[in-house]
Amino acid sequence: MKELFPIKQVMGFAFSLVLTVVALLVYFTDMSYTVGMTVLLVTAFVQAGLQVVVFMHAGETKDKGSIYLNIYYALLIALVTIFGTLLVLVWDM
Amino acid sequence: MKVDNSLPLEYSTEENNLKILGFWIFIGAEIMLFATLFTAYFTLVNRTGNGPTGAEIFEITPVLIETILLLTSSFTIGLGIHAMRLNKKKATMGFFIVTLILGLAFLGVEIYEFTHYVHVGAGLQVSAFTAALLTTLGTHGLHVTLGLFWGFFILLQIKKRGLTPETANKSFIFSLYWHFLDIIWIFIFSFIYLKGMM
Amino acid sequence: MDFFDRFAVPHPSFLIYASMVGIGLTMLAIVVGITYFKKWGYLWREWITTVDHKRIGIMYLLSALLMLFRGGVDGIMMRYQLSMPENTFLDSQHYNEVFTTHGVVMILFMAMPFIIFFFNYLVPLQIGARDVAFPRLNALSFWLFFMGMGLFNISFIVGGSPDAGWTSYFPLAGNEFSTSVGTNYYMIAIQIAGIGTLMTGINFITTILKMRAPGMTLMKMPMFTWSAFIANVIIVFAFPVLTVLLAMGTMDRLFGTNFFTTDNGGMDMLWANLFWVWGHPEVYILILPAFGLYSEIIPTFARRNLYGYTSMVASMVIISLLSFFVWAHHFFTMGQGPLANSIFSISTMAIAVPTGVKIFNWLFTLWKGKIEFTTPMLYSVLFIPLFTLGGVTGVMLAMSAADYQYHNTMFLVAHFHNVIIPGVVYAMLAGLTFYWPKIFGFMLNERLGKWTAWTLSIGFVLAFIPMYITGLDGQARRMYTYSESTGFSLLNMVSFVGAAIMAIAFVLLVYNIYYSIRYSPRNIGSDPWDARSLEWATHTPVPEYNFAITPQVASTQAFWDSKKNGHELFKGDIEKIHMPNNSGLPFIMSCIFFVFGFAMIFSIWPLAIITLIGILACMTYRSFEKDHGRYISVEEIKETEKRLRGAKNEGR
Amino acid sequence: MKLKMKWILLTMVITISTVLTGCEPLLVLDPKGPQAKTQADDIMLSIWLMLGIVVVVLAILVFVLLKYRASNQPKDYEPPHIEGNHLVEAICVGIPILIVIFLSIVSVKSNYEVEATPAGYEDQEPLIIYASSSNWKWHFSYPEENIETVNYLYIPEDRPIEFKLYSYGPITSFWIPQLGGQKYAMSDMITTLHLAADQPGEFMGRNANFSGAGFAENTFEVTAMTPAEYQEWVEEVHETAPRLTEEKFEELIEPGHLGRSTYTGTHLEFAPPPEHDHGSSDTEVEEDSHSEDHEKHDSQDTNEHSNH
Repeated sequence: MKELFPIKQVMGFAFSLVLTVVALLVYFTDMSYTVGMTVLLVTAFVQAGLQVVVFMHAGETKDKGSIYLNIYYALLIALVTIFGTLLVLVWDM
Repeated sequence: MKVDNSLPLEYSTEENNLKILGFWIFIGAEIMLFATLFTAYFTLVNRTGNGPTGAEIFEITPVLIETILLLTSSFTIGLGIHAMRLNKKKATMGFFIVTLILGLAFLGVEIYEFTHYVHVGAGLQVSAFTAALLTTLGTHGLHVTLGLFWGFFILLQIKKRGLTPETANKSFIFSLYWHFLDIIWIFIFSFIYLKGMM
Repeated sequence: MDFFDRFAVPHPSFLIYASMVGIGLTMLAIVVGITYFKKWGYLWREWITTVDHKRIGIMYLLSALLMLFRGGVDGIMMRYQLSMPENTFLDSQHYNEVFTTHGVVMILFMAMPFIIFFFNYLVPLQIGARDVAFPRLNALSFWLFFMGMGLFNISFIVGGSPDAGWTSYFPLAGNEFSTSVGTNYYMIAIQIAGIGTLMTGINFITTILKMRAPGMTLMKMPMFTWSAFIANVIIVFAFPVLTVLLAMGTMDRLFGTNFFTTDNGGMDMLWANLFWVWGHPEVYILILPAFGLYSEIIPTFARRNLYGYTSMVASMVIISLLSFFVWAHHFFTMGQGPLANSIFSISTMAIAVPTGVKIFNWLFTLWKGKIEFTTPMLYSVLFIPLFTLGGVTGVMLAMSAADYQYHNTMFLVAHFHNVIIPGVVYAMLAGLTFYWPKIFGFMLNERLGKWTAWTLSIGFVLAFIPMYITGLDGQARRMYTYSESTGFSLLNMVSFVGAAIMAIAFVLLVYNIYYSIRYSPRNIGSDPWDARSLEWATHTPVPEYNFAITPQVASTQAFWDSKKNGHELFKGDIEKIHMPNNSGLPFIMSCIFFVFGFAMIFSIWPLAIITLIGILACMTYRSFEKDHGRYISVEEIKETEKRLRGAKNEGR
Repeated sequence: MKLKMKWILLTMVITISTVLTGCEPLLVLDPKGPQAKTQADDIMLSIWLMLGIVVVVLAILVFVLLKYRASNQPKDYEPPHIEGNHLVEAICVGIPILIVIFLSIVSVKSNYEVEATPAGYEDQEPLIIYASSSNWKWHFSYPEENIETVNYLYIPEDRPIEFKLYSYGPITSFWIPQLGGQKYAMSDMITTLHLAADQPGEFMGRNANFSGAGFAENTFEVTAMTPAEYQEWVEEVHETAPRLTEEKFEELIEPGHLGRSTYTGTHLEFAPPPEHDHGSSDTEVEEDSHSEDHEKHDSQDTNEHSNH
């Protein structure tokens, strides 16, 4: 039975629960907008990275270069699209 | 077909390797798909027209339940793949079943949430904000729904055909999909719900 | 509106009725012809169910050529309408439909399938692979594209064409101002074709990353394969934006949401913004493969290797990133402040640098060469100055303050035709002429080909250069008429003459194909141009399995090395080859998609739900299907090789 | 054959350049105000610079084509294998970068210029005119003078003018080529365009952004006049023009084409322009009334459309 629960994944799950709780502090405590957003950004991205590395085994084959490049590229363009759009349509209107 | 026995089943043939890399690239496309939805959401979040704002309609309890359900299901599907690599068919199927049940529960809570929104006057047609909110959540929900069917079919195939290079490959790809949905949910949870209620 | 009223064309005219009759008769003729010659079985077995990348490529090519003529007729109608002031050939509504379909057809249903034809036909051959990574997905991509195209093209005889421009800016494209189903066609047909294209992107990235011949590292890939790789990367990251955007547009039109409406918080600017987040990278999806083709053709006929391989690759990688950083230059005048405009202005101009590097590399490839003016080379040589002109006007448009004057004028129209025609269309024609012997086993007539290239260029210059001038003189784009007093008439007449000459060029192209089918010699061997990369190393016609033995590669021009430097391409013995089975599922599923799209366009909900279930059923069937493909035996391969080699020796 | 083509191309270039510099100057290159002047200068500067690039590329191309064509080479000539040269490539990157940097500086500077009160008029109070489009007309409201005109615009020369643009319907683009570039008018927000005329004259103005069936004729006339003449016109309007009522305005914005007309009073009083932020809660009340207002127009528009 024990071999079905590898320590790495159990720890990963525990850590993701911790991150969720930390993110929840934004709701339960009174933070400024900047601090709150920082907390959310950090917890969300750490948790996403955790999923990719621990659960999705992104780095286990010789294709890992392609896989990581693919994710970084998508992430970069996603961020450019989001913030570029906000710049054009909201912040600099 | 060449089968390389030194590798886990899901990587054991050339075709399987192609499929896994192809699916990763599909995930890249999905990242952009959800990024576009987030773009629309962030742009329209304050354009509530005559409808309610996010802070007025969001409730922490169902959201928290959904988050825990999906996080746990992501954990169990990971265990399922681990069991598959140990070539334990029963355990694999067990973890798959747990995952699908958790997913179903998630979907149930989400449906409750949607009816709640409609009930408090935040239906799809009310304002640009509600349209963007419900479309973003709905797209994620739709992915989960499709995932449930897909996972169920794979489960049937494992039961019928055992752990072969094909079924193992499908299961692994399904697990990638499921983890990805969890990642998207983390972002929805953080930047739609928590930011909206902050 | 009454249920059946929606199917009627809202603004019928003689032209539309005539095309209805024409289309009806053509369809009938095709069906009767196929039945008479008993070709249904052949069509089903060899084409409709095929998963062979070469055949799928040819079907893309046929679609593209068909759409080239449809879009071309639209174009010449527009030029004729504007050739005289107060012309009454088209009324305003009809003109709006014509320029909308011209744009959509030319970009999405002509240029896209044309480049995907090249991806399909060339990439596996250039990297020495047996097929693409997911052959059946490839068939599905094609059929989805084809059904999207079909759906879009029936719009003008059932229910009316879209009329809000190919950009379909809201609120003009919303229910409030576009009451007919035309814009529904736009939303749904492009969506279906777009899903197909997205899958093409995933397929080719995987193919190029994983299926290269031994020895072919990334930096030893032929330049066209590199360009295809980069273009497919852009497809994968740009097309999801279109998917979401069209879904939101569909919801606004069919389900009454308020994304882009004028009230309840809707934001019309969001449509324009997201449209160009996809739309600008789309331009580079089209132009990069064109650059790739030129990078194959120019070295071949300069008899030299491509100058600056590394910088060519680097410039494309940079372009692929920058193409996502510049979209707002399509709407500098939308009211954002000087800061945002400055950022996007600078990033736009920055793209000129890598593009310039490519131009100089082609020039230096010619340097110290031994240049032969074949038809493909003629197109490439004409491309360089004409495209440079288009490129530099692009830099002019990138200056946002000045763009306030160019925006929405004929200057802009001149600019983008000036990059797309010499850039993409010339490349497609050059590539088609270049690869024609590989695909069909005979050459196109060189003399007619050169006449086509020159006629096209003269027509192009006459048709589009005047627009730069009328644009600066205040002629806005998309005007269906103008008055005598504006003084636009002379230059618009010149434009029309130019368009007519371009039409003649395309007629020449068709005549060339006909002439060459009849008279061209068939004994040309497998390498008639004395070319350099792997696709020429196999037989003509290319056998189903492409290469009997997987080639070994040691440089960027493996075939050239084998011819001149004694490099051994095919080492080892023939082994049995694993090939995928044909499947009717992609076609059937796409047909259901077609009906689903039609049901959505006309809001026939029961049918939409039934077809949606049908689509899901197809996917389920696929999930449970066991298909391990088949093997081609060694004997069969040897026999084929013997037969083909025989044909080749005869030719040599 | 080849020579003939060259001659044709040459004649074309000559024709084009004569038309460009010819008798009647092109509207955009014939500025009558400081903003248009800035833009025309930028355009001419970039044309010359870009022409230089085209000439260089063309010269290199013609040179290599003539020098290295196969018929000019010995039969046994084997072209060398050349990978590339770092110095040459650095030059090919460096020079375009310098050009781009130069143009970027020009572009950014002009950006801030055209988005501010026109140069030379900073000390004057700008005249504010609300220009709103409806299918397919332009309505000009002069809140200061309490005047509204349809499809024509009178402005005083030598005074900065601040146009506040918005639309009853599709996106339109307000453009007077000789006074300056265009800007979009949209239904849910106001955009601002700064223009000025530095001499009297009559100018063409139009909607440049496609807005449906009546788009081609969606034009207006602009007359710049001396301040005295302008004052005279204002007074004349106040004496003779009818008052703009809400009913009349509803009638005016119905889809179709109209000639020129003049009113006293503006529609801004009963149909306030969309000068608000959709999000913030403090403007919610105002927004509500506005949205209802909008809905009324919209339903009318739709009816009108389906009647067509």
